[in-house]
Amino acid sequence: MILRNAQILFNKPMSTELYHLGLLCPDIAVSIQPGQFVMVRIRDSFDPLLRRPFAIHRLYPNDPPGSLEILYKVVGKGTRLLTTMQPGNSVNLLGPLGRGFRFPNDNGFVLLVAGGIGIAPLPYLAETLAAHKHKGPFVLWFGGKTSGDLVCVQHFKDLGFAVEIVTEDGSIGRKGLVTEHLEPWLIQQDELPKVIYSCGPYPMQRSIAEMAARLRISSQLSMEALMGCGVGACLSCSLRCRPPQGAADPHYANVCQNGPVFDGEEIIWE
Amino acid sequence: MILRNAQILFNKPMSTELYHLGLLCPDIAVSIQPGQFVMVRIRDSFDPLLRRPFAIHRLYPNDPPGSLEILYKVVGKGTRLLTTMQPGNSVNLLGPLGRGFRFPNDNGFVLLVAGGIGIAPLPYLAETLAAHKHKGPFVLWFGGKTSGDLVCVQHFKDLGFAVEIVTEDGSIGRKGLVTEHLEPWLIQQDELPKVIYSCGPYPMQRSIAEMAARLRISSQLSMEALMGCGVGACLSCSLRCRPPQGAADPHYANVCQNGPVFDGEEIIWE
Amino acid sequence: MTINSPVILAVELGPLRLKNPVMVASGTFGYGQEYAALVPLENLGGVVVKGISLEPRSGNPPPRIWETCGGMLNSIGLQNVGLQTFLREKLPHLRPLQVPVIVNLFGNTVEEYGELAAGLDGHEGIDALEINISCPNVKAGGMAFGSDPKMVFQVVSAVRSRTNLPVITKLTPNVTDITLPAKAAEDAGTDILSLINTVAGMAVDPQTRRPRLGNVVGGLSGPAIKPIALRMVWQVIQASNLPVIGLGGIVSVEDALEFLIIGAKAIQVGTANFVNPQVTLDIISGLEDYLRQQGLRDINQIIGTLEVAR
Amino acid sequence: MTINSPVILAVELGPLRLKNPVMVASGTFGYGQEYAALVPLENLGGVVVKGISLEPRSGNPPPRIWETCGGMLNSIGLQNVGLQTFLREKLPHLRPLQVPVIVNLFGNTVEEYGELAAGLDGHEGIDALEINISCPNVKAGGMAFGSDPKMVFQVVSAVRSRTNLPVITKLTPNVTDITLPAKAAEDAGTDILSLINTVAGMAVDPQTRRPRLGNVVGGLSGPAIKPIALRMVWQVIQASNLPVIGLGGIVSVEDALEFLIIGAKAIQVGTANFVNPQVTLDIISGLEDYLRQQGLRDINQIIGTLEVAR
Ligand SMILES: Cc1cc2nc3c(=O)[nH]c(=O)nc-3n(C[C@H](O)[C@H](O)[C@H](O)COP(=O)(O)OP(=O)(O)OC[C@H]3O[C@@H](n4cnc5c(N)ncnc54)[C@H](O)[C@@H]3O)c2cc1C
Ligand SMILES: Cc1cc2nc3c(=O)[nH]c(=O)nc-3n(C[C@H](O)[C@H](O)[C@H](O)COP(=O)(O)OP(=O)(O)OC[C@H]3O[C@@H](n4cnc5c(N)ncnc54)[C@H](O)[C@@H]3O)c2cc1C
Ligand SMILES: Cc1cc2nc3c(=O)[nH]c(=O)nc-3n(C[C@H](O)[C@H](O)[C@H](O)COP(=O)(O)O)c2cc1C
Ligand SMILES: Cc1cc2nc3c(=O)[nH]c(=O)nc-3n(C[C@H](O)[C@H](O)[C@H](O)COP(=O)(O)O)c2cc1C
Ligand code: FES
Ligand code: FES
Repeated sequence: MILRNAQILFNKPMSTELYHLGLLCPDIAVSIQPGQFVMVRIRDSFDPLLRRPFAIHRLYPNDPPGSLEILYKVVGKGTRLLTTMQPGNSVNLLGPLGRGFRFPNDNGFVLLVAGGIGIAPLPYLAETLAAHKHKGPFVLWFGGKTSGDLVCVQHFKDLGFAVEIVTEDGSIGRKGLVTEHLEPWLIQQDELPKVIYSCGPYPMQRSIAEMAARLRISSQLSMEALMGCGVGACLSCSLRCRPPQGAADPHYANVCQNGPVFDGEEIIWE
Repeated sequence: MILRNAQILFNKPMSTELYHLGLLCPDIAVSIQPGQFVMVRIRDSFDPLLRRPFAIHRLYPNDPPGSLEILYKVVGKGTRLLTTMQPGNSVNLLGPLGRGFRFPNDNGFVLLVAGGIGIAPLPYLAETLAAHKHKGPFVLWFGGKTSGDLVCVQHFKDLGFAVEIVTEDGSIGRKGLVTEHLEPWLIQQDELPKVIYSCGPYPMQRSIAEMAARLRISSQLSMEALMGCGVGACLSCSLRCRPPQGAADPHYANVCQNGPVFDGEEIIWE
Repeated sequence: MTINSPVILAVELGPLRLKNPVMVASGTFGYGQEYAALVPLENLGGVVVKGISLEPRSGNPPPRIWETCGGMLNSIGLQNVGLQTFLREKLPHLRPLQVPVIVNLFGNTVEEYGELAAGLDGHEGIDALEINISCPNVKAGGMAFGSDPKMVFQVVSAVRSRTNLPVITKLTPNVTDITLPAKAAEDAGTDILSLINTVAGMAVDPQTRRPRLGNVVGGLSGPAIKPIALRMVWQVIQASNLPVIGLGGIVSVEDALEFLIIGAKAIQVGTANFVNPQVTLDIISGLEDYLRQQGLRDINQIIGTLEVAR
Repeated sequence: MTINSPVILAVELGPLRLKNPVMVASGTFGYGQEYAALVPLENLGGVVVKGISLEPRSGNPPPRIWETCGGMLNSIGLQNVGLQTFLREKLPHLRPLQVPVIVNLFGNTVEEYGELAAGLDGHEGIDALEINISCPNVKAGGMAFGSDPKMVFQVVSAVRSRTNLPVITKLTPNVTDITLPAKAAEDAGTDILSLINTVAGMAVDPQTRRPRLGNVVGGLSGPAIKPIALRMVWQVIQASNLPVIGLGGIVSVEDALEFLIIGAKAIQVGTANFVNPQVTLDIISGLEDYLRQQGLRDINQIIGTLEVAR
């Protein structure tokens, strides 16, 4: 765990709501794993007070060396403020934090699922999986409210992924929710993946976990919670989970420390 | 009184501590008088919470039309933050506020006195006095801790002012305090000014007022106080003053409303 | 519901009717004239003027304010022009305006409160009285009035018996259980409760090792105290049947909505006027926008609609 | 005094000696391990661990925190591993370190407080106990213990009679007069007072019209509350002879100095750890710089040196 100022390399709007933020932070870039996150202090002031958690979207080892990229969505005070930051300004990073995605040794079907801004951690995951030389197929299911939500699709295609698109308004791809279309499609495939990697809103994650249970495959779900510290010190970021082996009662896990990536079976859904 | 966003035109360091801030705000530029001030909200956040009062340093009617300049000294949270603002950003201004310098009809000796950042409101005052076609002489006494404090001197010279310099460390000009050197010098002059215009720290202002009383001339002193509202609504910015005509007890005047420029005789010094 | 459908913002607080629930708080808007160039007073739900006492008061020695993180401390010391000057010089400017004028008042003794109420009663242009039992920055007695339910009862009774105007009692947050003074004021016949006044606080200059305020202790206001205010308003609303005016740290329409949703019938804006003099106008139009966005037509449809899962 | 002259930061609080006055506050630094990669614990004046109860507690339903202006609300609900797991799994990591370890504790009844004190007594590696009588976010009893001086007396007596360790009593700010529980704790034999715990607060989501916290009400901490904390610490210092630990909203060396100047012998840093995990190290070196700049050599030369003009 490292605390560092990181210079802003770029801060580019992809749409009115989505921005790519490039940061120079070699110490964190060199050690962070897919699915892990950083806590960002946007500026040296106490309004906003708390750091904001963001996943690593991509690493750019050479451009310049030690740079990393965050994809963020403007939702409130902190992210709105972030849009005003310019190259040359810096933010303060705490990371790498949390437990990222785990990779089984299996070399087969790789399935990623993203809902909206849930796409954020997946490019780095996809690159890492592609580098693992899995046999494939490589598939990303990507759902959004509307076509503008669907960023980075070309990057996945370049990595050899087939990209299946779903939008709630049907403006592009299938119409509806990812979770409605994914299961019927999956059942028709020649083989099932061993794991589904998924990041998206809570109801989607629950549906994915339930589907995975029905199909007897495992799921690795990147979860969100309001966070105070990001390191396990404050017990703010609770997620109700099944008792760890041996223990009797269900307990609250810390999303920041025991996650953010959980096995769907660990979670007690509300 | 107007409330406006003003675009930053420039924000130039003159020294490590002093900055020239150029702002585009035609509505305020057109109506503000020498010695009046604006309350600046540096950014859209609540830390810092309150607006900061600044005098108008100069007006630039044509460059572009409606632009004005503030000279600020970095002393704390708000001014430190101000140094990070860039052309293209904007700040919010409330103004014109307060009662500025008054001009007697007399066309003689014009004497200005500045201590440190107290120079801030004087260029605009000097330009206005010069435009009044006073006979002169035109003299500025300017004191600082050290030579680096003495900015804008050339501008006064260009306006036809003789500039008498005093520094506490003697690094330039006379050594010591303005108030030590001014009185002996004044007494040697052919005539005395009718008014002394002065802006500087409290002890200097008190000495000036006392000297003016001894010499039976009047003084117009721009005073400072911690301010909440800047408009007379909160009663924060009190300065103990002699009772207004008719009233018996001394009272607290509002620096923001009854000042910031006071006649030295009004003030009850501590 | 289209973007222009008319929405109703009018609220009733017992005997007091307001065209909208957004007022300015005592001590932060002078006697109503200071911000008039920026805020047409008639657009406001109500104007609460700076606290008035029987005699003029010169207030505390400066420095009188200090900025803190998200807030400010003040120890104005209740400087005011006194009853007679208020009636003679300040009220005439307010009288012609179509806006409810609420006079905030305080005394040094129970009797003074009663006399003030009598002195203000019957003057055209005054729509309600707000009793300040809570100012924490006057050394003698100031703390005690508001924090002792028995004193609250006496003060409110004294005012109640000397006026026919609607009486608002403004509570101090510097108490263990805010429902006790609320109940006492209710028992003494107040029509409306308002809360919170400032929270007692302090600051020190590490360089001089002196207090930042001439009076050492002052009152904390501004967004920093909003969560405290909201909690106390909620406690009072659950414990009392009276209409409640919520205030403390409101700087935005979202803040105002929080107070209305928990059940405040109106709100007051204090410190935020200094930060953005037009904040009240922004809040009023923001309330209209919110209603439209929620598909509602009357602000009363959201007052007291907090959903507590249980 | 040159830039490198050695300065003395050590302080004594009755039976407790600290190498410097800067500790981390309970509940904001876990059990000491979570930030160890960034903060060498041995550099700190002391570590106060997360509050411990007799049995493990799973805490409140999420959401458990909400950010406010300059502060945060929390309703963790005193989640903790319980006494036995603490002794078995957490204490062994702390024991070898050259840093005073202070165990924060709370019970549901007076008896539980006593039992906990007995259960913690005699374990190597524990240097003091801090009694949390003040947590405002546990529904039953939590509010009452700290705000009723009689209950404070009972709780502190129960702990005092079952341990030989130095006893710190941590006061709640949610009271009318902070000196009353302070006196009660002193009468019951506490060695040290610490204050403040969080201020009860609330927040609402205007879109869902639901409370922001699962528990509705939570505790406000962070820089927003510093002026309140400073005022209460000052009141207690004037009313009590015991050493006082000041906390509440400290985020910088200037903040720490304010508490020391008014007479706190040590300070704790809570919420600021989340904002800047190395803030305690910055404060410690900032205290050294301040002493050098002031031409002093011992931190005790500034403790309690507030100059109040009068
Ligand atoms: C492990 C993790 C990784 C994340 N990665 C990304 C990412 O790569 N890109 C991205 O756009 N977003 C990501 N998020 C969500 C992101 O943290 C929030 O959108 C952001 O904190 C909102 O801040 P705000 O000030 O704009 O919103 P506000 O609503 O003003 O924030 C108020 C408070 O709520 C918290 N908050 C609000 N929304 C969320 C949320 N969804 N999750 C957690 N806290 C929240 C804020 O941190 C803050 O404390 C991630 C969240 C977690 C927990
Ligand atoms: C009428 C008037 C005109 C002024 N004109 C100028 C000017 O042209 N150029 C310039 O550099 N300064 C000027 N000042 C002083 C300037 O307002 C302060 O230096 C500035 O507010 C400091 O803010 P800060 O956040 O950097 O300091 P901090 O010390 O962090 O501020 C803390 C609080 O104290 C207030 N404060 C601190 N110093 C002063 C001060 N000297 N006067 C009033 N309030 C203060 C701040 O406004 C804030 O509320 C003027 C002051 C007044 C009253
Ligand atoms: C400068 C100042 C002066 C005040 N004067 C009074 C007063 O005279 N009477 C009163 O009842 N409250 C007074 N208050 C308290 C406010 O009316 C209000 O209760 C408090 O500031 C909390 O609201 P806010 O956070 O919106 O400011 C004053 C507050 C401030 C900041
Ligand atoms: C997330 C969180 C958890 C806390 N848990 C405890 C606790 O278990 N016991 C306790 O006495 N205080 C607890 N506190 C209160 C802090 O120790 C401290 O008194 C308070 O936060 C004020 O200090 P601060 O503003 O520096 O955070 C907790 C505070 C926070 C923010
Ligand atoms: S955010 Fe503090 S424990 Fe997870
Ligand atoms: S600053 Fe408010 S009255 Fe002067």
